[in-house]
Amino acid sequence: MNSFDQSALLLTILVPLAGAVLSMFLPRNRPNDAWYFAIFVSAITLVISLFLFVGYDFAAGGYQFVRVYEWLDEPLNIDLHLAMDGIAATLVLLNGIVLFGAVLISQTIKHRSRDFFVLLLALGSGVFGVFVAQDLFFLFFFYELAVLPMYLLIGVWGSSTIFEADRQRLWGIPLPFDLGSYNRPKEYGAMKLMLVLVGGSVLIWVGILAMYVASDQFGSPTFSMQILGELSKEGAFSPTFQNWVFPLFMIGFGVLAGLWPFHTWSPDGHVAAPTGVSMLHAGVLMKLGAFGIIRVGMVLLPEGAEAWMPVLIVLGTVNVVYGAISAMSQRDLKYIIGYSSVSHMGYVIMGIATLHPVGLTGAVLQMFSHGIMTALMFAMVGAIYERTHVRDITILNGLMKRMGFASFFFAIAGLASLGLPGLSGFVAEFMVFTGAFKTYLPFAILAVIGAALTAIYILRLLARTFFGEADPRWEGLTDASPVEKTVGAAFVLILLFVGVWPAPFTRVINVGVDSVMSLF
Amino acid sequence: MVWAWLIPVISFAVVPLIILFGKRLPGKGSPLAILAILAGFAIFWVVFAGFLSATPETEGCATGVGTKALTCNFQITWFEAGIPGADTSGFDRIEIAWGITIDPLTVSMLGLATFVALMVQIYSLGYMHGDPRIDWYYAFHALFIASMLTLVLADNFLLLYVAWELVGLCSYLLIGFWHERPEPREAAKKAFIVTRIGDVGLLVGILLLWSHVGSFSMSETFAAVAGGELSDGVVTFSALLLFLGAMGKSAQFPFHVWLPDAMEGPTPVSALIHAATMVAAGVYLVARAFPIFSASDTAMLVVATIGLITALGAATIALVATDLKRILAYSTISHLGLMMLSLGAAGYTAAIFHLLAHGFAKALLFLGAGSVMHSTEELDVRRMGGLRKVMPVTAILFSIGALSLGGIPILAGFWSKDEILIAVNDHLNPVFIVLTLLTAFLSALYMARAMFVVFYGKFAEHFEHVHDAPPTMSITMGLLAVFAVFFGLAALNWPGAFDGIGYFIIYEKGHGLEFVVWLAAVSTVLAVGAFIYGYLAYARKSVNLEGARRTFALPLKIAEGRYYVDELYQWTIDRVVLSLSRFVAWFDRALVNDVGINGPGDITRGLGEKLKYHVTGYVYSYVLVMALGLIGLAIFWWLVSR
Amino acid sequence: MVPLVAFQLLSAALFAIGIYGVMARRSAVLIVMSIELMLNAVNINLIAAASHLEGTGRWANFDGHIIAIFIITVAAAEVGLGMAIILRMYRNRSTVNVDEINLMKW
Amino acid sequence: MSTENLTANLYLLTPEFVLAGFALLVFVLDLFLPDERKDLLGWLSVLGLIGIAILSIAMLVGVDESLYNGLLAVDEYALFFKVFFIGIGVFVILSSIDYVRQYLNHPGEFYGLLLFSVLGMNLMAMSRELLTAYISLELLSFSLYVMVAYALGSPKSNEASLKYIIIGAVSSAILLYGISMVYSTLGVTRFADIGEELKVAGDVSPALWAGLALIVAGLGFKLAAVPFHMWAPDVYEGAPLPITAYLAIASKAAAFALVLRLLAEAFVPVADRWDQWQIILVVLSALSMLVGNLVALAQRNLKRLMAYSSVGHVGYILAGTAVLSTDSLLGANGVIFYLVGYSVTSMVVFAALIAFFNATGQEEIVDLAGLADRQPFLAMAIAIGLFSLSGLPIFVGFTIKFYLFTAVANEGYLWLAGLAILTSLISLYYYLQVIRQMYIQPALAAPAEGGGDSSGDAVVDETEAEGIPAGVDEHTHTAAHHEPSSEYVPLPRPSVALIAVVFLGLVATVGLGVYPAPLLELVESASAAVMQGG
Repeated sequence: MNSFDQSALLLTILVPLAGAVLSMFLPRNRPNDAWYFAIFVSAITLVISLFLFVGYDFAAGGYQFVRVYEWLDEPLNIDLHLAMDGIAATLVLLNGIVLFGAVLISQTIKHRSRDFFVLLLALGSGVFGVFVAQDLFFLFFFYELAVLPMYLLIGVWGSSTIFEADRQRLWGIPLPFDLGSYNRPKEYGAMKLMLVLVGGSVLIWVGILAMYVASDQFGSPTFSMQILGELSKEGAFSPTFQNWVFPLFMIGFGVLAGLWPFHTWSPDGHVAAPTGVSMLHAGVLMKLGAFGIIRVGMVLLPEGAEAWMPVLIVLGTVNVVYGAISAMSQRDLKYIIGYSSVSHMGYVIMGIATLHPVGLTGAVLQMFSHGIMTALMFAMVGAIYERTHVRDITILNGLMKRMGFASFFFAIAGLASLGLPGLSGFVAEFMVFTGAFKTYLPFAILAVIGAALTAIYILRLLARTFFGEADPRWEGLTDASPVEKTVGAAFVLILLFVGVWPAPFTRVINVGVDSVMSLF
Repeated sequence: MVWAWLIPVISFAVVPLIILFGKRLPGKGSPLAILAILAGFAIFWVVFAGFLSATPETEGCATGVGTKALTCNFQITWFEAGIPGADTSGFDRIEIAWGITIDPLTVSMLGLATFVALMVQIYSLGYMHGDPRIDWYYAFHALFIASMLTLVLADNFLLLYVAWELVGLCSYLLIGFWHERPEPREAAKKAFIVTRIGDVGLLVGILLLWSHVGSFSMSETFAAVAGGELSDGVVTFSALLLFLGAMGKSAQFPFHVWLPDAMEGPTPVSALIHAATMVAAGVYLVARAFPIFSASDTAMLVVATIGLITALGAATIALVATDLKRILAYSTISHLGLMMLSLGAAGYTAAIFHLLAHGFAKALLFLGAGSVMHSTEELDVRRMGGLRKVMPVTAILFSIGALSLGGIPILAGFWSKDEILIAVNDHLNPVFIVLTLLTAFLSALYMARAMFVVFYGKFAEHFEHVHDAPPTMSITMGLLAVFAVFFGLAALNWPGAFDGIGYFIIYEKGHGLEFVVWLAAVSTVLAVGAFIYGYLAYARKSVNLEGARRTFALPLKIAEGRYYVDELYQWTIDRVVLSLSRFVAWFDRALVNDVGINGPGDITRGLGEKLKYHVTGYVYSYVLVMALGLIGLAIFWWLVSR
Repeated sequence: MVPLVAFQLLSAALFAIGIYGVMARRSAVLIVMSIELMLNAVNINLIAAASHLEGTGRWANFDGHIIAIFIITVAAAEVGLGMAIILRMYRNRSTVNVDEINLMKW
Repeated sequence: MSTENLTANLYLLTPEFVLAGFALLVFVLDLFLPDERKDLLGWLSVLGLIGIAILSIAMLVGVDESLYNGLLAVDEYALFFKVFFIGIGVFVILSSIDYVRQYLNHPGEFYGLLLFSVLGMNLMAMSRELLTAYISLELLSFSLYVMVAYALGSPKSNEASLKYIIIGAVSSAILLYGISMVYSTLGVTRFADIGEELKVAGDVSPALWAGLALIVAGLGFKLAAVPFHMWAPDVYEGAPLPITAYLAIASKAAAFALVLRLLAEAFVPVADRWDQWQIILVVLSALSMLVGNLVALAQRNLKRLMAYSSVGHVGYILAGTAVLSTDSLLGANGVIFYLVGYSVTSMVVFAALIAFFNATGQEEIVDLAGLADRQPFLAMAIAIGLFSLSGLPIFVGFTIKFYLFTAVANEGYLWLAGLAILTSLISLYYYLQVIRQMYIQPALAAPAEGGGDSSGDAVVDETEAEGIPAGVDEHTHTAAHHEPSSEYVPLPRPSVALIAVVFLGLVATVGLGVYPAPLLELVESASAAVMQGG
């Protein structure tokens, strides 16, 4: 345990944060400097997160790289207590990868690029913090920090969508509503995302306070999750208490995980957001929610979790099927991906709700796999959009001819998302199904059907957009830039790696899941 | 024998090579793929020999569950999930293995797949000559055959499912290979989605079995089933669910719709994937999971019935279809139906036997059709005729395939079909045997039709310029033809060398070639009769069909309309699925979002707008409010202090 | 002697009248005068209380008187300041009617 | 009532005496300085205040005494607030120098009055007796009345001061009436004595609770707590911008300093009654949170917005005062910590707004459009300040809210904490609207004069963007953003003083947000002094 080991977790948080602060002093009008610097910073974080993931001793298990920094003593008792278990290790790695990819992809940001990277790095730092914080105060602190930059990131660098679909007919009868038309200015997307997510954190905050107050009856009140965990092991928290506090965490974090019916921020937000931000947000940020449910909800309030899981599994299944079905009739590339994220986060939620070791492992692996997959999709859509300024799949077509690489990478990501064996998506979803089969059979079957629905809209998307004869208006298109190729290739390799040899991940996740499941 | 895993792995290995460097390799990497499969074919013989010499004492081998046949398993752990070190039977941990199993079924499938694949890939050299994306073509081919071989080698259901999906993907990619044209694009999508629906059943079935057995390993599952650890309900359900997957892949009614459209792909693909190997995977699955199926009479009956319906229906459509490849496609469906029927009738050996025989013959037929298309660029049989003049080799080889499949004695098809008839006759009620015989007759008839219309009768003049197939194509067809002719002899007992397929591919106990004279006679009569009638009707045109057409106008129309199954599907998708999804999308935006999420926000803002008017700007109103507040405060204070 | 409550009632009434005046009057000047009324109500209350406290004779507790004196001073200052501002208002807007003084509202 | 201790430790008041004298000095100097040199007065007062702060720290650390037979306290608590108020004074003067030069006459009196008001606030923090409290409160108020009216030409300023003084006078009358009631029933006016009397008093006579209610109402005006808040928006809007800042930050803090001591010494010790009376403060706080934040949603004018939002913040702090208790310092800490954090953050926002106003003379929200391009530093400062006010990390706004709400919840008012958190969510919306103007809306080519409701409505309408060909999105439409060269007029760089204020404020905002421990130690010593000592 050398000094670096000890401070590695702190570094994951500090390096991006320091990077953000330093970038503020870069010259304003030289976009590339900001970009290079951001690459430099995110590369360091990537290395650290890799080190952490590899350095995590899955044989020993439990919390590792523990470090406690005094922050506030009596009467509040808050320490900056950092530690990482198997689950966190995986997600830390995910964040490292996606952050790096997002920064690379953001080469195209030229306007106020310095501010952009400041916010992006701050976001990354917040995400790291949530994964490794062992104190409710700091968990929440970083959680909010991760949400904070989104408004500006989307509002300033995002893009609005105005989409008039012709009136739909059902059985030949014109319907009273436009089924497909929507009008989503970026301000709306940003504002909704911000308010809904912070709204979720209102519940979380109340829940945290409730925990604090409840722990008051047993010695000094505390925010330390370790102590609270001990207390709940000793049965300090009455079932009634758990039953009303757990939903606060379940919904509060669930909102960020895209839990139905609080998911609508996610498609609109992701569509409005610039590429890099969509990658980070769909790729990593949504995982914070699921992670929070596990780390705070399940670990601190096991009985409440057991009482509420039936509800959660229902919602998760709704996510899966509902998301897939609504994705089917979308015409905007990003909306399809946005809804598919909703659908895929459904698997994560289901896996959590199974309270089954295999299902939970699947949920965590799905977080990782979906993170990479959806980030790749957004990256490629961004590449296409940069060139065509169109995202309507009824207008796009035959891109395979003009943008072979982009199309190829996107196709791989799409196949991963429809759960094709050999790619990461399958292994994860399969584990979720396995867990669900043992616990909630009917919902498991629905979820499997949902996976089949995914195939429908993904194939529709591929067929419409990439295959076919290229429209002359795409004559002049250039293929993905070197940077985009690098990111795409790297992510595709990760997808393949996890799909073909998931053991390095599962063995790490398993120990984390083990310690969580030992409470049930 | 352990080295069997090399067979797929080699082909897997060449895929990335071809994708990455194909453009720079000679022949755009096609030799690479062919060499890979050639190596696979070579290793197959090693494995075959090893297996024949293996005994239950051989390392890794044992007598299979519910069968006397030898089964050899070799595996290494792939990944595990759940509580580390927990007992898998406690369902808290799953352990998935890269595992191969080698038994007669596997061996025969290996042989068929490697051989036909080899033939087809060589054939493609000529057929796909000059295609700009030939490197991708061969990459997909290599990927397909690798997955197919994994599928037959897999020793646990999950690995099987993995391969199962991958072959589906390759079929998708190869059907849509010419994606510039809309039809292949749609056909590919259709194929993937329809099979995917079946796969849902398969996956659910697999997981259902796991949730009762606690393992994905086939041998353990079979052992559990044989040991009666599972309730009959579970067994039946899981069998049916597995069969759902099989129906999807093997294009059984009502999932057969994708196969005819799949003919939009390059013809060699149709030969390899949609005739010989992949579509047989469904049959293979049922055979592989036979311990489960045979444990449930309901399941068996369902399999048989579906098989019969498919066989009969497809045969009738094939009889009226006008597109050469579609005729073959429907005949494929029909024969797959026969195999299912035979399995349902406990005709395990017969089914596999027919699978192999049909594989060779149908591959041959498709390649023949391919060479016809290649030279004539024509598919509509009504515009063909007498082609034997210009392409004699193809004509002969095609005819051999047709006759063999039509069940003309001593050709391969005859023996296998006979076995099936016996099985049906023994295990199912008379209705089945009657209808089976009818199917047999029909299949002979449409084969005769295809063969005579295309190659015999009056020569269609506009094909003057047409010339015969290039050597790469004709040689491969020739080799296949040899099998189409002589493979049937494998049924016979050759003392010393090989005591008959009946003792090789066995379930429960082996038995030599049975020969029920009257059945053989009937089937022979039917087949020969069909061909004679076909000759008269289609080649000599001496029999006028108009009368028949008029009398059977309606059934004819229905058959030509392919029983309107496609229309039904189309309607469902357009009117039900898409409408539903549009509605959900609207619901999401208009209600969940604009009301559920925006609503509270708007209300709050509106509240603010209303509330702000309480600051009137008149100073006395401020004082008034202060005074009221003061009074309220005093009263409230008084209330709480008492 | 007169009971304390009488004084208290008187001052209460005076205070009420004052506050009513503040609300009812429209002229800023009169409003300021009503405020003076309120302050005087306070003074009465204080003096009365001071003289009645602890029932030990007339000058029992000086605090009330002191407070009253302070209040008178402060009130004077307040009026001065208020008048100055009203004057300025009259210069600017040539009105001291609070009905017309609502540039800023909501 | 022995006489020697009336003058014994009089020296402890040196800082106050010095301050008073210094203020007078400024008045006098004003007479001799030529108009163009008046800035010197500002700098002089800054130096003086700093000197006085140092002096009082040097003199009074660790002192815990009571002057004039318990009328004034000289303890850690008073010291803390003294330094705090002087600090605010310094910052306000620094940020108002340019403003004064540009928009106001008679700078001399301006600074002098400001110094007097600081003195008044210091005394409020020290006073332990109703009359003393009242006098020091009036000392503050009078200076404020004048300063609000300072923009002689502006009818708005004039109207504001008129309203302010009328409401102020009425409420001070109310306060005095309350004092007289308490005095007439209990016969005492010292906080501690009131506490003692309340302890022994059997049942509470109507006169007494009426009196207490009156006192609360009188102070409620100073706090601008609902329903005594209605003057605030008008006065904030009309007053000169630096004075608005001063009102929002200083006078509120001073009022709370007084209220805190009053509660701590008179009410909290009366355990059983305090449990009942808490609920009154709770109700006031809940009302303030709701009304303040809700009405702020509908504002178009920056000053009014800040006014309503400050009403909301008063609600939060009141919640903190409601949960004061003898056995835990959490509540008191929370209140003081919140006051400091809130003041620091608002200082940033107001200083930046002053800089913006100096450059443009605009104060509507829409006028901020495109500030991020026109003057990035100010935009960033305002954005950070508003994020902090809405309670997001890593800024102090989050830390103080978390601390305070924890205190509230810990005293058993979880629902109140919940309401507070919910209302902060509401506040986020209108803060974001401002940020949206600065960062997202394109800068107006020609700065629109005034803005007003019409352009205000425009803000709302823009949320429905105009039609664009199907599928093709607004990218080209927003391209205007993406070439920052054209359109906007860059603003002149603010003066050093302002930049210094903003920068220091930002450092404090972030620093306290990330590492508040040192400050909290001081806060604890202060709250300990007031809750347990005395």
